[in-house]
Amino acid sequence: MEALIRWLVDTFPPLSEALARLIVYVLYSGVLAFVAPVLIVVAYTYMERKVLARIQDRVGPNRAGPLGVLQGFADAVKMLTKEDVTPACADRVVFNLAPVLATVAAILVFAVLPVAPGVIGADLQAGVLYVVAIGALGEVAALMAGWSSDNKFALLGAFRAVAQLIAYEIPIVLAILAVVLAAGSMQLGAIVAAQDIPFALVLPVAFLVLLVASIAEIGRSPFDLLEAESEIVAGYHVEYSGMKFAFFFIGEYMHLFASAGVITTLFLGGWRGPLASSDSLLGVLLGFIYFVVKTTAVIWIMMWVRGTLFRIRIDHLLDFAWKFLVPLGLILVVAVAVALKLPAVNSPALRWIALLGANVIAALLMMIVISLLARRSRSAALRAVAGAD
Amino acid sequence: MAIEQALQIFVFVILTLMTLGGGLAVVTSRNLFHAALSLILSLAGVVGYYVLLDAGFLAIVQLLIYIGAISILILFSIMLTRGLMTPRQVQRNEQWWIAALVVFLTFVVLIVALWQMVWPIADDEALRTPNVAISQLGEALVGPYAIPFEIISVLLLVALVGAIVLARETENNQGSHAEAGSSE
Amino acid sequence: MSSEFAFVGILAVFATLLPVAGLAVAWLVRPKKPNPIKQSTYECGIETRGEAWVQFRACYYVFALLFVVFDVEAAFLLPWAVAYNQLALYAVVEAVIFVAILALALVYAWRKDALRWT
Amino acid sequence: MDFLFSFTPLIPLFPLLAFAVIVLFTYRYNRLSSDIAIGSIALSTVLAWAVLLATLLGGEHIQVEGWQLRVPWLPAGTTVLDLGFAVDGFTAAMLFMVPFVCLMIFIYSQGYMKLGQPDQDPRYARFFAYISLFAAGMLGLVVARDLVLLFVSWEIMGLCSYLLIGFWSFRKADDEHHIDEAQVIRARKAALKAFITTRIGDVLLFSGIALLYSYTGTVTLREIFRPETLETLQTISLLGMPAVTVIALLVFGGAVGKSAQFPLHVWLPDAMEGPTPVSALIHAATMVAAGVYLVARMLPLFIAGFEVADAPALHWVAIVGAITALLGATIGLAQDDIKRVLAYSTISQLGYMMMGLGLGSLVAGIFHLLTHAFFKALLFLGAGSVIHGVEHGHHVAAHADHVHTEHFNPNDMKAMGGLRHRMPYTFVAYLAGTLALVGIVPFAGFWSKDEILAEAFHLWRADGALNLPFWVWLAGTLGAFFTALYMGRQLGLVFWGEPRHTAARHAHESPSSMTIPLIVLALFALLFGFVNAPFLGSPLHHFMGGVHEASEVVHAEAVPFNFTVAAISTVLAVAGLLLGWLLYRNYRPGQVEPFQVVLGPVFTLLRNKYYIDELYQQVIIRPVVWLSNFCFNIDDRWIIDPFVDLVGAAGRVASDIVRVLDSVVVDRWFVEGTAQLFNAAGRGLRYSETGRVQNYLLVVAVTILLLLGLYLYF
Amino acid sequence: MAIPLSWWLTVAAALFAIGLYGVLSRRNAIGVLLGIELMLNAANINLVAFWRFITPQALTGQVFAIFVIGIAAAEAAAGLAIIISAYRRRRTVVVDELDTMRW
Repeated sequence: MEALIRWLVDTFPPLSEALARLIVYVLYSGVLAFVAPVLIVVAYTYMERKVLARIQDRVGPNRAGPLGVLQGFADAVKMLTKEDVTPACADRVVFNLAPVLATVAAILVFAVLPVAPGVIGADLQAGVLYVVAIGALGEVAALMAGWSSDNKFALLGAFRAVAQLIAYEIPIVLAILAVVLAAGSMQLGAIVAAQDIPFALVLPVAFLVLLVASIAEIGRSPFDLLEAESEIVAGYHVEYSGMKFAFFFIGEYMHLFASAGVITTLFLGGWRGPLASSDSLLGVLLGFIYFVVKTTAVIWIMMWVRGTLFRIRIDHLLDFAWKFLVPLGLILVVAVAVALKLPAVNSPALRWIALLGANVIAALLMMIVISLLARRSRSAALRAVAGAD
Repeated sequence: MAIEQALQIFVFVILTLMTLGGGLAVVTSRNLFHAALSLILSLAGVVGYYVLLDAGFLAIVQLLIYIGAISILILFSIMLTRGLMTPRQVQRNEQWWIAALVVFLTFVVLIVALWQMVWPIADDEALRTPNVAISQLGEALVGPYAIPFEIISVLLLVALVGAIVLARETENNQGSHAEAGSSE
Repeated sequence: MSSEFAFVGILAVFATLLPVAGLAVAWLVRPKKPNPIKQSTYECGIETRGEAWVQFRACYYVFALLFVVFDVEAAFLLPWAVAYNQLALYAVVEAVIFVAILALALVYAWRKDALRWT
Repeated sequence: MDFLFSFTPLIPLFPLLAFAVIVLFTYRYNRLSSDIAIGSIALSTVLAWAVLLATLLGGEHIQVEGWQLRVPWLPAGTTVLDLGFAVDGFTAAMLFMVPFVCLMIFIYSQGYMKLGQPDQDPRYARFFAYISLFAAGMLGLVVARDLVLLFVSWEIMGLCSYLLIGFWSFRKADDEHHIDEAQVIRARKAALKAFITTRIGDVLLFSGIALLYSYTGTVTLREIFRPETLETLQTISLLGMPAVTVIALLVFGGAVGKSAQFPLHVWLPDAMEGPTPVSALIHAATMVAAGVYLVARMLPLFIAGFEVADAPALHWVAIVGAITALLGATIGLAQDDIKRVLAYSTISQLGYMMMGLGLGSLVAGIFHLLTHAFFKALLFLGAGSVIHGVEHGHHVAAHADHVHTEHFNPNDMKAMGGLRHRMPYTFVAYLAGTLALVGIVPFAGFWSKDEILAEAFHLWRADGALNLPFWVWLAGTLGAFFTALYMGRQLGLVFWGEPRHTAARHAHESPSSMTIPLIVLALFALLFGFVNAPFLGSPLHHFMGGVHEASEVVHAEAVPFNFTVAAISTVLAVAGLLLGWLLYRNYRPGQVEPFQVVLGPVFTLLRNKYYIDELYQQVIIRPVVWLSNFCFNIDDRWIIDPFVDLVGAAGRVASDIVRVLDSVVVDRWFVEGTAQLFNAAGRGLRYSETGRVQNYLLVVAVTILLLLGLYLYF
Repeated sequence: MAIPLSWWLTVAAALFAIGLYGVLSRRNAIGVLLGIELMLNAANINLVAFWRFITPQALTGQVFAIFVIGIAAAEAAAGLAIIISAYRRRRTVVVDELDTMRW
């Protein structure tokens, strides 16, 4: 980004540095706000359908355009032309505002993602925290939607959705905390730079926690209770139709890509690859390609998970978050902190081993605790049964 | 630099509109849900303020905690304590005009005090480089401010326990309430 | 400092433009034939009865509470995490105590069965 | 040499230790305590003689300067009083006599108190404790370097004399020892009398010391006798006389009290109530001698006075000495009690010593004191064994005829007689003592008495006028005659003639522990005279005389042997002795006393001791008693009681007033009034509690507003 | 830096006044709570403004602000819990009706 600005200033002398910066920012945000969503939605809906189909041993969309690639655009046109019905006593303002907020929240995450070497919207000092904070806006949007549609089920759905989102935001924060501990900074750019060894290998447990929590945060697959067809009527956006529903849909997919992007940045080393470097245009392009490939891989994993796992009940879902992921996160953070401070740790290699060890220990500890609890609850259940008859 | 300042002033004006407008909405709006949402709007404005005041981390923390957690809590409690769409009630109690008067006077007095006071503005050089690195902040939190750091955790624990006791205690009432609700 | 956020601001502006434009286009394009039936709240076909009543669950509020508590904890722990390398051993102890106390909160909620989803 | 001197502080210490040990630990084991007492005094004697040896060897320097040790012990204000011990020729001489005599008496009293026999004195150990303390006091006095230690030991001796005189006063009547109730009362009265009269003397002595200290600022004798301090004393005038004379008189007053000189002699005869060894020890050898020793020690003071004043203290000493000598001798003639005769004899002999000192001759006085100590102790112990034997005889008689005769006084000479056959050792020793006392040529008494008379004669001869020395000489020779007279009477009554009483008939010799000391003392009484015999060059004179060389006031060199004086005194002595002996040789019970025939009314006068006791009774004791009654009345009846009652009444009245005030004013107005006030206020304020939170908040906001406004305004 | 300190203080004062009015005049308990939140934010703005203009180098301003936010969170949690339990008990959240503490 800086290189681009400098290039601009050199080529167009009348431009002052600030003005050049402004132009570059406008261009990049334009791309992010307009081009990226469309591309992402189209591409990844197609991909999703194809992957699911493959998993369910069927072909998937192949009618619209060669190999069905244009399926996304077909959906888009359909959405545009559908009639948009607003319930009579709905709270019109809030009702309309909800989808906007949902989309904005999803897009804003990209501001911080280091898409390519040197190319990053705003490398905030507290980038990671920004990502989490923006995620919180999604809940507000859900509540607004649920409340304004004056529909009992919508409200109930909104409550459940928010409960789930809240429950899984904490593990995300704790996983990110572990990463920040290891990386020593919150700037995403710095984290990418710190990942000589991708953190996935250094902090495997944190990686898994983040992956699972992100899936739940997006509201997909095993945790897709929100808009599951067979559940309570597609969650809080039951009263939405037409383009508003489309934007919820776009929001969801943007959120999917954003989360995947975050995961790749934090754990897979973002744009780092064999030749990626910010000095040459080629290097930048290579970096970008690496970033997209990795993100797609993560998304593929999510789709794969969606295809295979069954849906989890709401109370199991919440218990899983509060009684397993959050304690695990806490233990993880403590373990990483202690591991880093061990006297012997001085060379990077040793740090890696220490952190790996910490993660393993944390996992084992959690396994033991869970098994104990499980056995106790099982015996309690048996006693109850024995008692009953 | 002129553009820079003009831009800042412009942004300041917008943010002020957001904050004060939101505030007024919070105070006057009939529908409580709208009040809560305008509160969120006002808090977002405050986030912008912090950005303008070069307190980046603070802005994000405000965003995260206030908008992310507290407003959710408020929205939850609003929805939990009132039936959906209760009929419009006049939101102002009978003593509102006294309050208005007193508030206005307080505001006037505060403004006069502000304008009279000569604030020891730091010298220009310091003003220019305000940014405080987050690691410094971290060291401060654990170093000199270790005790408040621990106390805040205790405070949160206490608040949580208290809230749970109050909320949970309603568990058995809830049971009765549910019947009451359904029996109506 | 604020320059970074400038981009966020600009992106926010453009981000809002996207749905607004989309909706505007949709508003223009889509057919508008409102009729009372369509506009009634969708109740899987069953007529709605009484206000939208929600069964008050204590656990909703408790979850929100826990979320607030852990959110604040994260906000406090992050600067500590950032400055972690420069800090001496005492920092670890303090943070561990901090996390322990808040874990206590979770344990309390857990023991008190407040987390149970009735 | 110096090593030997370092023993001096130990000399008084041993008896003191013995006293402490006996009193604290061994008072139940009689034999052990007596052995301790005797052991300690024996040790002191050995040490004393070693010191004596050291002074002898030390030669001239030691005899004059003397050795001294300073031990700072009593911080008194700015000056630190230091306890000091000093030994010079004079002290050495005393150190020779005092411990030795004490030793003899201790051994004697072991027998006297009937150790081990059935009727052993129940308070045996206590007796030895007291006499050990007394010995410590006496020795302390002798070696004292400063007036403080001197006065302390002086007081100890006073205390011991009181305790010992009154030794038989605590006896319970039922005790098998046949001391009757009358005896107990007499003993108690005598002890009290002795203590008070000596106490009068002590007061004078103490005021003298106090004056001395106030003027000279020191208490050490050596500093006091430095010429320049004496000059200052002479110059200061006090009560119209030069200070030195006043002080000297006061000190002499103390000596009079202690050595029973003329005005204060009444206590000594009564002191005979005590056990005989006590009489011997205290009222013959040491204590009474202490007064003389004091005057001798303070002689430079008297001499300084002699130069200045016209009626110097020294003259008074001589005059009082003379009067006492004559008084003692004459009363001695008419006494029946064997110990009282000896008591009056002691008084007269002390008079002689005072006369010797009064003439300024230290050596004469002290020499007589030393010799007198020996033969008077011997006489007393002899009397003691006589009484002991008579008592024993009385017991034997009483048991034999199982009849308890009416009360029998063992001391009464009239009841004795013909004891020379029954108690031969005692008789021989008693005879030696008498010869020495009377002053027959080869014996001690002659040399020392003659020394004094020669001194007087020489002084009288020097200036020819009928001045004081002449009267002194005259009194001395008359005294000598009377002494011989009453000693002859006593011999005749006690030893010659037929036993006039059954007890005397059964009397028999005392046990060896009593007779041995008699024999030893007898030897000393006889041979000690040669210590200062002129023909040997009066070695004592050289030995002690040096002490006063420094003052060169009075001719110090020995007076040449005056043949005429010696002749006159010897003739008178022999005549008196024979006359007494012949008159009383075969005195039959109930026969009229020969002296009475000769003297007639004078004899009754003498028998009643010139009625001096009665005089004192009327003149002093009666008014004092009256005065105390009078003061008591004033105190109790007319001043204090009424005053107390007055205060009580006032208190009662005041409390009534307060009660009235309290009930009316306080209860009615203040208490109820305030209660009502608060009640009303409470009701008034109640309405402000609306219960609505926002009202309170409004009030809060208003107050904040007001505060801010105020802040801005100022 | 374009905006001088006094502007910030004015805005904060205005927000404070609005919050105060909300607290004093809202009938609904949660409305009162919203007012309190506003007042807290106004205070926070002042805090940060003072930090920025008077002691930019020192950390106290920001640390204070963070603590204030933390405490506000705890306060909101507790306050809302009270309101909810009051609602369970009294079936109302209107402040005027919750006046059992009167004489």
